[in-house]
Amino acid sequence: MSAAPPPAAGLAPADVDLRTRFAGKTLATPLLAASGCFAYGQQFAAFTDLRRLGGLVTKGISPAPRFGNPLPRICETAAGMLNSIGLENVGVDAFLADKLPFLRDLGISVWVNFFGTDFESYVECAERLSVGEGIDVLEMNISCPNIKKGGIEFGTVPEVAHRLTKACVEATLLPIVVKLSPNAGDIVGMAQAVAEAGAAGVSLINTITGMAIDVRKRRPRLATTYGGLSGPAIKPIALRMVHQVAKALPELPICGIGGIMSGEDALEFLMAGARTVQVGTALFAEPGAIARITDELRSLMAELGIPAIDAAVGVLEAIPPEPAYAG
Amino acid sequence: MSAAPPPAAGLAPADVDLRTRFAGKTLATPLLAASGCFAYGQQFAAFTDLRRLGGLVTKGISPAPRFGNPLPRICETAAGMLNSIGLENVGVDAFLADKLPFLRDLGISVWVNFFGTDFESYVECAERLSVGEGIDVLEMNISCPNIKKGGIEFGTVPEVAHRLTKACVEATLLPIVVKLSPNAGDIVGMAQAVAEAGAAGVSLINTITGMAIDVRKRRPRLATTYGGLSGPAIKPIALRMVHQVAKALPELPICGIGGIMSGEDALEFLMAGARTVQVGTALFAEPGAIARITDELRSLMAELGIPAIDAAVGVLEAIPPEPAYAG
Amino acid sequence: MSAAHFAATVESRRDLGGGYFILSLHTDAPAPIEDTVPGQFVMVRGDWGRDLLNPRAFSVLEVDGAQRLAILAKIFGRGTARLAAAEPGEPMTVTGPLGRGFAAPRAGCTQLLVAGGVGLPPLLFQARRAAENGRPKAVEMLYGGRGRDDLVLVDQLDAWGTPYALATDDGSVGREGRVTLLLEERIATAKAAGEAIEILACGPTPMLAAVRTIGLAAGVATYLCLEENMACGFGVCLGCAVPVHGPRPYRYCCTDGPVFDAEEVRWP
Amino acid sequence: MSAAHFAATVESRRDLGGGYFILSLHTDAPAPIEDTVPGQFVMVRGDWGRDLLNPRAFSVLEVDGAQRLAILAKIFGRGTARLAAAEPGEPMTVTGPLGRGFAAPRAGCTQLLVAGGVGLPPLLFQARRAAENGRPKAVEMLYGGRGRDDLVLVDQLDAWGTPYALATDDGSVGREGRVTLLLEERIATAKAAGEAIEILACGPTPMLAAVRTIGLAAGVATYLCLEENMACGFGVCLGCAVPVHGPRPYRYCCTDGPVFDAEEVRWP
Ligand SMILES: Cc1cc2nc3c(=O)[nH]c(=O)nc-3n(C[C@H](O)[C@H](O)[C@H](O)COP(=O)(O)OP(=O)(O)OC[C@H]3O[C@@H](n4cnc5c(N)ncnc54)[C@H](O)[C@@H]3O)c2cc1C
Ligand SMILES: Cc1cc2nc3c(=O)[nH]c(=O)nc-3n(C[C@H](O)[C@H](O)[C@H](O)COP(=O)(O)OP(=O)(O)OC[C@H]3O[C@@H](n4cnc5c(N)ncnc54)[C@H](O)[C@@H]3O)c2cc1C
Ligand SMILES: Cc1cc2nc3c(=O)[nH]c(=O)nc-3n(C[C@H](O)[C@H](O)[C@H](O)COP(=O)(O)O)c2cc1C
Ligand SMILES: Cc1cc2nc3c(=O)[nH]c(=O)nc-3n(C[C@H](O)[C@H](O)[C@H](O)COP(=O)(O)O)c2cc1C
Ligand code: FES
Ligand code: FES
Repeated sequence: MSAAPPPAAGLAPADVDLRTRFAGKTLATPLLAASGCFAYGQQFAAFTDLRRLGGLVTKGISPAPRFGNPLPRICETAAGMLNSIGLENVGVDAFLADKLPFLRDLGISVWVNFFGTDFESYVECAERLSVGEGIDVLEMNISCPNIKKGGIEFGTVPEVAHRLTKACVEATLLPIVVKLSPNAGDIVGMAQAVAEAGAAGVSLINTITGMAIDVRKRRPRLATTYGGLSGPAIKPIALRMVHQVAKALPELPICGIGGIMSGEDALEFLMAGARTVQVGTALFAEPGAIARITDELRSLMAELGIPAIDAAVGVLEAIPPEPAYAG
Repeated sequence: MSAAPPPAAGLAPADVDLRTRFAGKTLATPLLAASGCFAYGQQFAAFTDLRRLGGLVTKGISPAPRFGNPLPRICETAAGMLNSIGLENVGVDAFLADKLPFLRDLGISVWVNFFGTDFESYVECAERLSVGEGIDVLEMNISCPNIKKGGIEFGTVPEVAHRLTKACVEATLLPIVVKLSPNAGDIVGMAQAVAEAGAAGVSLINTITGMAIDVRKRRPRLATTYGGLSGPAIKPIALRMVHQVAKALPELPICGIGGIMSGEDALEFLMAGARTVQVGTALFAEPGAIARITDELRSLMAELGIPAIDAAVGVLEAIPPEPAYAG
Repeated sequence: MSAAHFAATVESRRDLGGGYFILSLHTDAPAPIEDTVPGQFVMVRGDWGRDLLNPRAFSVLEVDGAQRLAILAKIFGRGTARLAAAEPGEPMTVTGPLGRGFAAPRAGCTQLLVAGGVGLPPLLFQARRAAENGRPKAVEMLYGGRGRDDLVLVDQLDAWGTPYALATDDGSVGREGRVTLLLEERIATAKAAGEAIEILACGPTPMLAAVRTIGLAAGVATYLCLEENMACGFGVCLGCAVPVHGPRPYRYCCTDGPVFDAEEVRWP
Repeated sequence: MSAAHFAATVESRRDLGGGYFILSLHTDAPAPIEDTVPGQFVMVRGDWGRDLLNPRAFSVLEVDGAQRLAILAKIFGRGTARLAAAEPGEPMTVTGPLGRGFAAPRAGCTQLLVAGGVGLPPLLFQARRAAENGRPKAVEMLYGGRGRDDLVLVDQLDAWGTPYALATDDGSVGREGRVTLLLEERIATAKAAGEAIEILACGPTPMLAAVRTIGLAAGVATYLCLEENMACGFGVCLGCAVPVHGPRPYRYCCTDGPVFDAEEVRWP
C-alpha cells in the first residue's frame, strides 16, 4: 500500500466537539487557567490568544486587599513546586472595578476564585462579588493552606464546609463551585458535604501542603516553612481524588486540577470523571500552554475516535480479570 | 594563594560520626532500606555490600503467606511510581525459617515490617515474630493501601490506631515502630495516638494513594485502579509530615521516608527532625544507592561542619523576619 | 545471581527506520556480559534526572566479549525516546544480565523462533548462537510485523544461513497475514513429516497468546518470552508478576522468566 | 508589555572557567530582542522534561540585532548545570525581554557600576551601550569577586575604553578586599571633587545590602538589580516579591524590577 490508512477509530480533529457544560453554562473547551497561575489575565495577552481558553479562574479574591507572605515564597521540587504566596490579591472592590471588565470582554467563561478570613467574610465576599457582571462561577477556595485563621477547618471538616457552603450559596445567585483541599482525610465526605449544601460542582485539587529545606542554610526554603505543592508530581493524587468523587457522586460536576501539562494529561482527568480541567503551574514555563494542550487534546480525541467531551467523561473500564487461579 | 583553603566549617569526612540511636539501639548509619523495596535482602548481595547499610526493613510480613494483586501492579509517574503489589509475602513461618537467618548474620539493624488483615491477626503477627532472633524493631504497617479489609481505619482514625498499637505493644517485647499513612487527614493526631499507646517511634511516610490512566486503553494503569505513590514526587509532603510530627512530639523518634535519592535529601529529613531515614524507590534503578547516599551524606556533613547525626536532627532555624512594614 | 550493576557508555546508535534502533553499549567495569544466554535481558537507564525514575528492560541482542552488548529497541514512550536520541559517549547504567533465557537447541529437534515486531532480539540472539555453534539450521525464524519497516536485520539471517519465513499484515514483504499463519503451516509440515519441533516466541502479548493457543493445541512444547512492567528487574519490587498455574498464583517475569513454559502461564 | 515567548536554539557556548559560561541564543521568531534595556532579563528553559519545571532568569548580557541574545551564567544548581552542558543546536524556550532595566547615563553624572560575581551581565551591557553611544566614560565599572576566576570579560572593558577597577577577596587580581572598598573610595573622591555620580549595582544579596547602606549613607542615588526566586517572570505567580517601603509592603522583582531604588527596598 502506498499511503498509511487512517487509524480505524479516526476522526478529523476539526470534527471533535470540545464543548462542555458545567454549572449550567457551556464552555467552548474544558480547559481553564487555574487560580493563582493566571493573575487577572492581562499579562497573558502579550503571549497568547486568550480567546482560545475555555475559561479562566482569577487569583483568589478576599473582601479586603491582602499583601501576601514574606519571602521566599516559592521553590522548585522534583516535578513540582511549592508556593506560599499567601493569597495576595487586590480585594473585591478593585477587582470589580479594575480587573473584571477586561475579563468579561474576552467572551470566555469567567470564574472568580474567592475566600474569606472567617465565616462572615466568606459570605460577604460571595455577596459582594455577585454584583459583578460577566461572572459565570464563584469558585470558593476552602483550602487556604497559606492563611492562618480559619483555613484549616473549612477545608478538612465536612460539617464546617457544609455550613460555609450553604451560607455562601444562599448569599448569591451565581453558581458556587467549591475547591477542595487534598489535605482533607476524606475527600468524598467533603465533596458530599458541599454538594448537599448546594454547591454547583467541585474543583479538585488545590495544592498539597509540603516543605523543602535548604541544608546549607539550615532553613526551610519558604519563609512560612510550609507551602502548597503543585505540578506533575501531584497528578496521580489529583486523578485518584477526582475518580473517587466521580464514582461516589456521579451527578456532581467536577473540575479536575493538578499537574496537567499535555492533552493526554487533560484526557486522563476527563476519563477519571472531570467535565472541565484547570492548568496551573504549566503556565509559568509556557504562557501559551493552554492553546497547545487544547490542540493536543483535540488531536488525541480524534485519534482515539472520541467525538465529544461527554463521550470521554468517566468512560473508564476496569482491567479485565485474570482467569481464575485453581491452585 | 596556591591551594584553596578548606571551607571554614570543614571537617574531614572520615571524622563525621554517622551513628544514630533509634528505639533503644545504635545503628551504624541512619540509612535503612525501606520495606517492599528490598525484599528480604538476598537479591542485593550481588550488587552491593549489605554491611554498608545502617539497617533494612523487610517486605511486610503477615501471619499467613499472601500472593498479592493482579497485574499490572506498577507504573511510572512524573518523578515517582505507583504500586499495588498487594503486600505479597512469604508469611511469618517461612520468614523466620528461611529469610531471617541471612539477615541476622549481616550485623546491621533488622526491622521487620508486619501487618494483619484484621485486629487479631496484627496482634498474632507481632506475637509470632517476637520469637525471631536478631530482630531489632517491628515496624507496624497500618497504611495497607492495597488490602481491602481493615486497612483504612487502622491508618486514618487515631483511636483505632491507638487500640491496635497498644495491643501489639503488649504482645511483644520488641520495640514497635508504627509506619503511618500520609492519607490520614491529621498526621500529628495519628502520631500522638500511637505514641501514647507505647510505640517506640514512627516511620513517616508510606505511599500516598494515587492513580494513573491509560487513555488509549481507557483503563486505569493498575489492575486495582489505585496504588501507592512513591519517589521524589512525594518528598515535599513527607518532609512536611516529619517536621509537623517532630515539632509536636519532640521526644518521639521518627524515621523519615519518601523520595530520598541523595545525601542532601537524607540530610533534609534529618534536619526536619528524623533520626533515621529509609530509601525505597531509589533502590530499583540503583541497587547500590544506599552506599552512595551514605558517602554523600558523610561528605556533605563534613562540608557543612556537622560532626554527628545528633547535631543535624531537627536543627532547622526559621528564616529571619523582614524589617517591619511601616506603610 | 550472576548479574552486576555497572556503568556503561553508548558506543554507537544505529537507526533502522520505523522507530527501531540498535544501541551498542561498552563498559570497562567487570560485568558478566559474556555469559549472557539468549532471552536474558538488561535494565538500562540514562542520566534522566528525577523524572524518569526507573530503568527500562531490554532483551540482549548480542554480546561481544566481556565489554560490549547491544540492544534493539523501538520508540514507545519517554524512556525509549530518550534512548533513541542517545549519542556516542553518553553514560548509561546497566543491570544484568538478568532472568532465565531460552534453552539451546537439542539435537534432532528444530526450534521454531516466532518473532513479532520488537520481540526479535532474543530470538535473533538465539539464531546467532546456533550459527556460531555451527548449527544454523537447528533453528528456523518465523518473523512477522505490520509492514516492511517492522522487519529489521533479516540480512543477518541470510548471512548466517538461518532458515526463515516472513509475514506482514499489509503483505509488503513475505506472506500477507499474521506470523501465526506461518507457524500453523510449519507445525502441520512437521507433524506430517514426524519432525521434532519446539516453539520459542517473543513479541506483543496478543501474538504470544495466539502462539500459546496454537502450540498447546498442537501438543508442541512452547516457550514464551514475556514482557511485564518492571521497576527493578531483579526480584525485589514484585511488580512484574505473571499469572501462572501451579502451587502459587504468580511467578515473576524478571527472575522466574522472562521465558515461561506456555503451559504454565495462566492466560485466557 | 513588549515581551514575547519564543523558541530559540543554542548558537554557541563559551566556557570562561570557574563555572562561568556565555550562552548565545538564536531565534527565527519575531521577538523584541533588539529593544532590550540593560538590566532587563529573560526566562530560559531547555527541553528538561517534567523534572525541572520552571524556566530560570538571566540578565541579558548582550543583544545582536533582532535574532541573537547572549547570557552569562554561573553553574549554581540543576538548571544552570543543564545550561552549562547545552550544545549548539539545542532547543530552548525564552520569555523576554522582561522587567525594567537601568536608566541610561545622564550628561554630567557618572554611573558607578558595582558588579559582584555573576552580577556582571547587566552592568557590562550598560557599559557596552555607553561605549556604543560614544560615551564609554559615562560609566565606571567597579568589579569584585572571590578570586581571579570570578572576574571575567574584563578585556571587553579594555576594548571599549570603559574605566574600571577590580577587587578580589584573595587579592589575586586588583585590590585585595571587597568591591565596596573601591566604592567607598570612589564616592570619597567624587565628593571631594564635587562630581555628580550615581550607583548601579548587581551581585550577591549581601553585597547589594552593603552597597545600599553605603549609597544611602553618602546620599548618592543608588539602583540595585535584585534576584528573587521566580517561577513565571511576568507578574503572574507573585513569587518574586521584594519587600519595600511605600503604599504596599511588596513590589515584584520581575515586573516592578529587577532594578529598584535602594531607598525603596525594605532591607535591614
Ligand atoms: C524482559 C523484557 C524484555 C524487553 N525487551 C525489549 C527489547 O528488546 N526491545 C524493546 O524495544 N523493548 C523491550 N521490552 C519492552 C521495553 O521494556 C518497553 O518498551 C519500555 O520499557 C518502554 O519504555 P518507555 O519509557 O519508552 O515507555 P513508557 O510507557 O514511558 O514507560 C513507562 C513505564 O512502563 C513500563 N513499560 C512500558 N511498556 C512496557 C513493556 N512493553 N514491557 C515492560 N515494561 C513496559 C516501562 O518500563 C516504564 O516503567 C522488554 C520488556 C521486558 C520486560
Ligand atoms: C532577574 C534575575 C536575573 C538573573 N541574572 C542572572 C545572570 O545573568 N547570570 C546568572 O548566572 N544568574 C542570574 N540569575 C540567577 C539565576 O536565575 C539562578 O542562578 C538560577 O535560577 C539558578 O538555577 P539553578 O537551577 O541552577 O539552581 P537551583 O537551586 O536548582 O534552582 C532552583 C530554583 O531556585 C531558583 N533560584 C535559585 N537561585 C536563584 C537566584 N539567585 N535568583 C533567582 N532564582 C533562583 C531557580 O529559579 C529555580 O526555580 C538571575 C536571577 C534573576 C531573578
Ligand atoms: C503560585 C500559585 C498560586 C496559587 N494561588 C491560588 C489561589 O489564589 N487560589 C486557589 O484556589 N488556588 C491557588 N493555587 C492552586 C492552583 O490553582 C492549582 O489548584 C494547583 O496549582 C494545582 O494545579 P497545577 O499542578 O496545574 O498547578 C495556586 C497555585 C500556584 C502554583
Ligand atoms: C514496590 C513497593 C512496595 C512496597 N511495599 C511496602 C510494604 O510491604 N510495606 C510497607 O510498609 N511499605 C511498602 N512500600 C512503601 C515504602 O516502604 C516507602 O514507604 C515508600 O515507597 C516511600 O519511600 P520512597 O519514595 O523512597 O520509595 C512499598 C513501596 C514500593 C515502591
Ligand atoms: S521487576 Fe521487580 S520483581 Fe521483577
Ligand atoms: S516571577 Fe512570577 S510574579 Fe514575578
